[in-house]
Amino acid sequence: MAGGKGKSSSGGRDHPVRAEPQHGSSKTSNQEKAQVTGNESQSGIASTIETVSLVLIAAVAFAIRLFSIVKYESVIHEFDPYFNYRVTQLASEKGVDAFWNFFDDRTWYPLGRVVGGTIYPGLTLTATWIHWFLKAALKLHPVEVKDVCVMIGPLFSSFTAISTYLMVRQIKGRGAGLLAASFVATIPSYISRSVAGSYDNESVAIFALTNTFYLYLKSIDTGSMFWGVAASLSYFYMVSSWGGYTFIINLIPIHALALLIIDKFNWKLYTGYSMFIVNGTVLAMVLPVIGFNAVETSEHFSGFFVLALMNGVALVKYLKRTLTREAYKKAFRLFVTTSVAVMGVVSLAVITFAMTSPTLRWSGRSLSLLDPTYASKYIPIIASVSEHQAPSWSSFVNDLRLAIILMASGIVSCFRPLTAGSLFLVIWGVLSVYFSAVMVRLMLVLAPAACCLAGIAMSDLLEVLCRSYHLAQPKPEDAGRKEDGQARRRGRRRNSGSSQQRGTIPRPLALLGISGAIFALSYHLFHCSFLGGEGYSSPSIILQSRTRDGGVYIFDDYREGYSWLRENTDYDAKVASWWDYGYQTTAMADRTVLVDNNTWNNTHIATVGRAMASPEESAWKQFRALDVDYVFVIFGGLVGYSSDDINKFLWMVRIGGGVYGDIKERDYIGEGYYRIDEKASPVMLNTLMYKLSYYRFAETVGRDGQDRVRNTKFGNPDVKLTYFREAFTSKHWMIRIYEVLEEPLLEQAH
Amino acid sequence: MGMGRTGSTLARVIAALSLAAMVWSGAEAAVTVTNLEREVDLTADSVVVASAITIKNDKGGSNLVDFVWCPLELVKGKKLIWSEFDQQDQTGKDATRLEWKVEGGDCMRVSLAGALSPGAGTTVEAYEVYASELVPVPAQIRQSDKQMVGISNFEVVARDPANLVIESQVTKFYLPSSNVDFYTKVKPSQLKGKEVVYGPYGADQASSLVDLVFERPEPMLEISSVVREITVSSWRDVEVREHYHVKNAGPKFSDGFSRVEFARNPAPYIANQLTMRVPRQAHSLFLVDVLGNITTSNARFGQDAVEVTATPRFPLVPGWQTHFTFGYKLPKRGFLGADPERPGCKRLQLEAMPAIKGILVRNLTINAAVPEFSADVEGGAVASTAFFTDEDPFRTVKAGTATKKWWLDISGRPVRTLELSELSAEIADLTFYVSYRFNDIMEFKEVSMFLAAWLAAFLAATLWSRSDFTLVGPKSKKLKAT
Amino acid sequence: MGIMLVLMLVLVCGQSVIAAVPDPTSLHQARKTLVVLGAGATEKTHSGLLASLRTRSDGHGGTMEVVKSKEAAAKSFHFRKWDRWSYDSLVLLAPDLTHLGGEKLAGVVNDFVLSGRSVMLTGSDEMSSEVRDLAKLLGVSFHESFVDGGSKNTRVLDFFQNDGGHAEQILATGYADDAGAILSDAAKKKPLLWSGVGSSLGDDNPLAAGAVRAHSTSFCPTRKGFMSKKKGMGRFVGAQISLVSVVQARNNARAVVTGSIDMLSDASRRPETSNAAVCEDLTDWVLGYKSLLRQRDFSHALVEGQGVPGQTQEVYRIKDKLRVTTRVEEWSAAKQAWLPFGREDLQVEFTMLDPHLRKTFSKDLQGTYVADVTAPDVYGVFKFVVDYNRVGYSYIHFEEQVPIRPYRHDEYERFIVAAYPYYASIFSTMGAFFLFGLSVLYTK
Amino acid sequence: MFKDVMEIAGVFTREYSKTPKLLKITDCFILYAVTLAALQYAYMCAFGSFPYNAFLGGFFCSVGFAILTVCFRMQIDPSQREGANKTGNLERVFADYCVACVFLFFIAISYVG
Repeated sequence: MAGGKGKSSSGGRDHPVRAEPQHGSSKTSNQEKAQVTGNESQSGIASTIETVSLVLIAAVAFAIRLFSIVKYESVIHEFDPYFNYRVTQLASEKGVDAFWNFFDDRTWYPLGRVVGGTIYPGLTLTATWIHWFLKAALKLHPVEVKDVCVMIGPLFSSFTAISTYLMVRQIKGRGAGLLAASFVATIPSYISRSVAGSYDNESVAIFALTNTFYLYLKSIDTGSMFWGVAASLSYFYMVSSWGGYTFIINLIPIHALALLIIDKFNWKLYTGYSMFIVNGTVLAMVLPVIGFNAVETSEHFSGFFVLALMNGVALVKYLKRTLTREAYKKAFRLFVTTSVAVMGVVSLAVITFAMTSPTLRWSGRSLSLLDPTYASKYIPIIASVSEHQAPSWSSFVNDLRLAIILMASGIVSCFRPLTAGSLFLVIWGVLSVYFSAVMVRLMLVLAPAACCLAGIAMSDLLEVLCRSYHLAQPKPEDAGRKEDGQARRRGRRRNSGSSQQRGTIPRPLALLGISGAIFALSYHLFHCSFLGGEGYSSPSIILQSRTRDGGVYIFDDYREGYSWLRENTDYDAKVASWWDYGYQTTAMADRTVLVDNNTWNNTHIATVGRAMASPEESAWKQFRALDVDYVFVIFGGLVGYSSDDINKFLWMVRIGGGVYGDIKERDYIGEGYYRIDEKASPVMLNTLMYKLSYYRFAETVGRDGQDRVRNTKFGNPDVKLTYFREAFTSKHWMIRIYEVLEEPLLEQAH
Repeated sequence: MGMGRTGSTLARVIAALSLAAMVWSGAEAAVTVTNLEREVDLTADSVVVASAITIKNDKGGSNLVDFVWCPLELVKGKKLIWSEFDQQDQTGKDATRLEWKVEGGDCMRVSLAGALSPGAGTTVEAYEVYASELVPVPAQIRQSDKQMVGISNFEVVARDPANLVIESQVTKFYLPSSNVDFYTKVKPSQLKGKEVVYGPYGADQASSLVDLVFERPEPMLEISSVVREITVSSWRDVEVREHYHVKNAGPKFSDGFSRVEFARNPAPYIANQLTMRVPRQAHSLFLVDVLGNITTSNARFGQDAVEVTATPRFPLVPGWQTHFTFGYKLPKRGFLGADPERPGCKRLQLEAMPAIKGILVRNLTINAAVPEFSADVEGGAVASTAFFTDEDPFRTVKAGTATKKWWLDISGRPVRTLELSELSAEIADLTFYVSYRFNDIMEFKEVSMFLAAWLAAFLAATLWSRSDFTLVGPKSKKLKAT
Repeated sequence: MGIMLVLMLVLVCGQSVIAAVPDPTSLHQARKTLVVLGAGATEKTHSGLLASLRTRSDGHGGTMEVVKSKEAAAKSFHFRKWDRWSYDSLVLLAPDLTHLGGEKLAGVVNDFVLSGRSVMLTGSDEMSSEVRDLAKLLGVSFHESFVDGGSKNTRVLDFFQNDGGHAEQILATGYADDAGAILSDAAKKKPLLWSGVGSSLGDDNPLAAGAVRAHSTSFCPTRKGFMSKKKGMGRFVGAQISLVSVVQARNNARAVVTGSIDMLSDASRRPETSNAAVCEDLTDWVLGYKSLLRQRDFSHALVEGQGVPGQTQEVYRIKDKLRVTTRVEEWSAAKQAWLPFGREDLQVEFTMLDPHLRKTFSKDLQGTYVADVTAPDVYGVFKFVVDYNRVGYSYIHFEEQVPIRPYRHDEYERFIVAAYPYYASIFSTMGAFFLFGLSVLYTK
Repeated sequence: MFKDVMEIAGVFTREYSKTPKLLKITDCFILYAVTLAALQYAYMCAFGSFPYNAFLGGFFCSVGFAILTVCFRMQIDPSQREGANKTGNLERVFADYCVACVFLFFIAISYVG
């Protein structure tokens, strides 16, 4: 197995190295493309170069995400993917039908979870089918589900590159397309979600996103119903793979609305849009996880609203054509009054309907998008997730790099000329900037937009440069240009012409500019591959630290603890921990958990939070009531692993306190702020969480030793446990498992 | 116990047989054991009893060619998993491996190397291995305690009901440590150092069972099951994967496992390392479990073998267990060759025991898969005695066939399986063979498959490129028709 | 029965220390009884009790040893080695005993009980502090007098319900009504002649119960000036005083604790008292000759619902009808066999977090308990819980986890009449489509 | 007011009579689908929305068909082809239309169950 792994990974190692120069070459070919699109419609040679460079870009997109395998091993990375992995295994063993009816009785004990109805099936089914294909068709029997899951990310990011290319080509011609594709292939913020082993919904969703946009734009460009159907199908895939589909279903109506407003309505737009909305909605409703939400929650209303509006406009236009002028005037007045009335009624109905639910029928997450302070006010669970926080500016620069810089100019160049497609890009860019500013997770939606805009900007730049370079030659450059009706072409011709008149920069400067652009691109690439290698490809379950002599030291405690649970506890044992580790425990340790990362039941999570925040005896009672056999905590105090349970503890208190009155946040605050040292509040020092974390800790670091995360002494050095027994503690104390003791056989008299 | 020794003695055994046959006479000669010295080794996982039996062909005029030995009568209620007999020749320099066969449930008829003339005597060394009988005493300890184990009901005054008179006998117990908590006293018996000696006892001594309880520093590891998957590929190397289930059968900790305690004084009976030895040609070794690579392992490539020392994910505390898979590849040459017995057949011969040495194996399963489409496959254990064959008296030996799908297999490749139980480290090493007939043309299966795949892809591509205007084609025709 | 055969074998070749008797999974395997005689108890004074003990243990195929407290205390006396015990049940008629087999009494007997073995502990007004501690460990605290000086032990007094005017010779009639699990009705007919140190049980102790409690006129002198009105002295008065306490640990090990060794003596075995009967019952109970239950063959199967009726499934669907059956048997020492349990008050609960339904079993002719339940309309991981907890009987607590799943996606009802218009509309639309298609194709 | 309506109607009918036959047929079908949708909505309001998925299926099926047909109509309407008509001939359009419709019916039925 690992023999195979070794091979593939070593392949992975030299691949990027080998790929980069080629990538550079693909860059140069990109410039040729830029000017080719400028100068003549495609010739055979150009198209071959184009395909080759596209393939290379896809290869790079694949290769640049393999660092994690090279440096660590082919293993699933974060928390959530472990659930996807587990479900995929089930689907590939028991079949898709079993998957739809999967009632998971090993999580959310004792409630259980109906997985089939609450999961976005796109990712897992994709992986299942790929695996099945590899086995059945290609006869690669030893390939395991895990390997497929690990490779999904890179595979789909190369697809994303291709679909991005297609989309941007649709809008702004080939050069822009290739550049955009190369940007998207290497943009760090996307790499971070799609490295090999990050088997997460986003990794396929982004492909679905770009693909949907491509097909939609194509359909409103050609006005063909066929493409409309295709677009809605790809939207269906998006819906089935990520909750972020709401972005699409809102972005597209907004775009359509904008087009209506600037009076760019035509039958193509009508066809494409209505096809998309109708088919898309019906398809979305087919999914159990969406179901009636597709017509009931406010996220989806905008689509119908715009659809109605568009029909109105169509009708008006039709009347205008058929009726005589004065009749039309009257009719128009009439129509407007009635339609205004109707609209008023309808919107009133909708609003009342929306009012029926406290959140105006917005789901919590999207509400927290519209009102950034919402989550922290009302839903501590959502707020507690790190990726729902607002990002720092540095992360913008870090994750988007060149793209964010070029984005602005990209928007500008989208306005000359303003086609449906370019308008779409602009809206997408602006909206996603806002969203990503609210929620770091949505940086992912911004990334492709930024790439497309950056690609356009870069291609325009290069185009200008190359043209001015070519102008020096006597040969008139717009020889081969033929008439073609497409608005895009016309627009391009106009602006190229204008740029030609607008006097061109002297040749040396042009050369300088070109070389500068090349340098910028290659630097960008270098930076991205560096980030991809260093920053984003370290799994969260295997931690690494550099030793003084430059070697790597591996902390494998998570797997140590999980495998201990798996081997040495009863198969039906119930394991309690904070919800972050739920998926991993069910997948890696194969034990029943109380709560997991699918935070659908606030109360149950609060129960665990409360138990963790209670004194030992009452915690014992609570856990006994829930049939808990083992409790484990993550403790970083020995090796300075900062994302441990003590640091998450305040969230447990908040969430627990949100449901149970007996937990009050202020009791856990010592002298003004949250602390665990001598000044910590007695309640804090008495909680189960504290005791389990620091039990016998003093014996290793000494009574006045330091907690290496908090960098303080710890409040209560000698912790005694009477109702819990230390069952296992991993090598670096990162995972500490305790046994919940039985009731005593005899009750003593006192 | 060397393999060489086994081989060298085969000829002698045959000679002995023929001789025995020659001098065979109907009348059974009476035998007396003038002296019996038994040395019981309790240091290992399994109980090894090495006894020097000095027999004398006393009364009776006929020669003595064989005698009946009943180890299971002498050692009550223990499970015999291996036994062999050697006879010192007069010079006492080198020994002859004696032939024996099972007689009655638990006795063996041992035929001597040479016939004993009346009155003459000789010494036969019996070497018996019994499945582990050590039990932790007490069953639960604290982590700071020592690990005490005991053996119970051992007969120190051997009386063979069958046909032997034992005139004098001594039984020595070798213990792993000098810390002996308890031993049943049967005069004369004494404890000196790591040794408990019972006897010498005369013929009139009453039979008596003894218990011993003593400290055992080493972990009581056992491989409760190991499945060895050997895959012979027609192109690549021989691939071996061993799926282990190892557990520590020692006394459980009543107070749980404390990392502090373990760091302070790691008790020697907590197994924190496993060593594996594979042939020196082995390459691309790996060690994984369900959760992925077990990172903490390193290999030393020695002259005669590759030695891998692996640290399990967690220290194997008494009562804990772990599953993992160890795999490596071997080049074909040296292991796979032409079958000497069956012309035109290839024969793979490998060591049957798994890579982890020195630990009792409760169940061993070997699945040897040979390339797809290879015909009349045979396989089994290469055994010099009754052991490991179908008539193995002391263990179940199951041989079977199966099929397995591997890289680029269409129908699956034939597999020979062999299941053995109770294999101790003290057993002379044992080899496994599989032999099959393979048509070399089949070597090009993979290539042709690749070609086929390529063709298919090509066709698909062309079809796709055509399929664009098949969309309208028929309809437009229909329109034309109308 | 198999267990018992094994046991017999072990007893035959029993001189091995290591292969000693395993901890009894149930008291009916308890075979080897040790009786320790000490201060105030000799073969003479307690011959009646000893005789009855011996006849019973012989009759039930056990063995019984009687030793003096002195030799029992000695280190040479082999009571336990490592975790191997040489006896299964222990009758301590030695209030002065401080050590057993060289170990401190309280500690060793506590372990003895924790290993699932039973003990009968008798105190008296000259009992040792070890006996007190042991009683405490078992959950029974003997009264202590706070009389300045003098011994801590002080006898329970009753000036009304006593024998011949001796206030210390109590005639107690406060038998607990435990449905005969411990005390037979015959024993309850007559008063119990009792004199010794009273004891009290913690209110929050679910394991201990008073088999015989003192009369309301009884009290324990705690200070000069007998009765104290001080709060908290209540447990020294009247029915709060437990004369004979029975304790059953959660592993069903049993213990009888009484402060009166005279109660067991021949002297108090008079026709007008029920001491003989009470002692018989108590020893029967503590030695596991009576009220010993075991539960087995728990099974659940589908009656009607998704799947094959009568079949046991891993997972059931909501609103399935299920049948739960189990057997509960009582050990008959006389027949040396497990016989069906007689009582009808056994219940099964279907629990997720808290019981969703509770059903009383009904018995069929073979003595099998049967209950039909309907799975609730809630999915989740449920548990069947059988919990039987009556004074004197061994506890029965059994749980089995049974997930209840929701409907599968194809199990919802389809083709609802109310929806026919919609279906009709769809098909008519399709028809319209075809018509339209034709018309398009043929209008040229 | 009412007069205006009448007048508009008159003008409309006059103008409309010019439109080719095919378009008229198309309009009939559009009307049919729309009324069907309206009827279903009324039914839902009247008899409660118990088999909600069935309602949605039927409703969207009709609406979708209507809108598809409108699209189709727009594409084949000669008066609406501003400039050169790119998207092929009637056959191509009709093929697209068929694909879309079949697709729509398929998902609608699968959704209804």
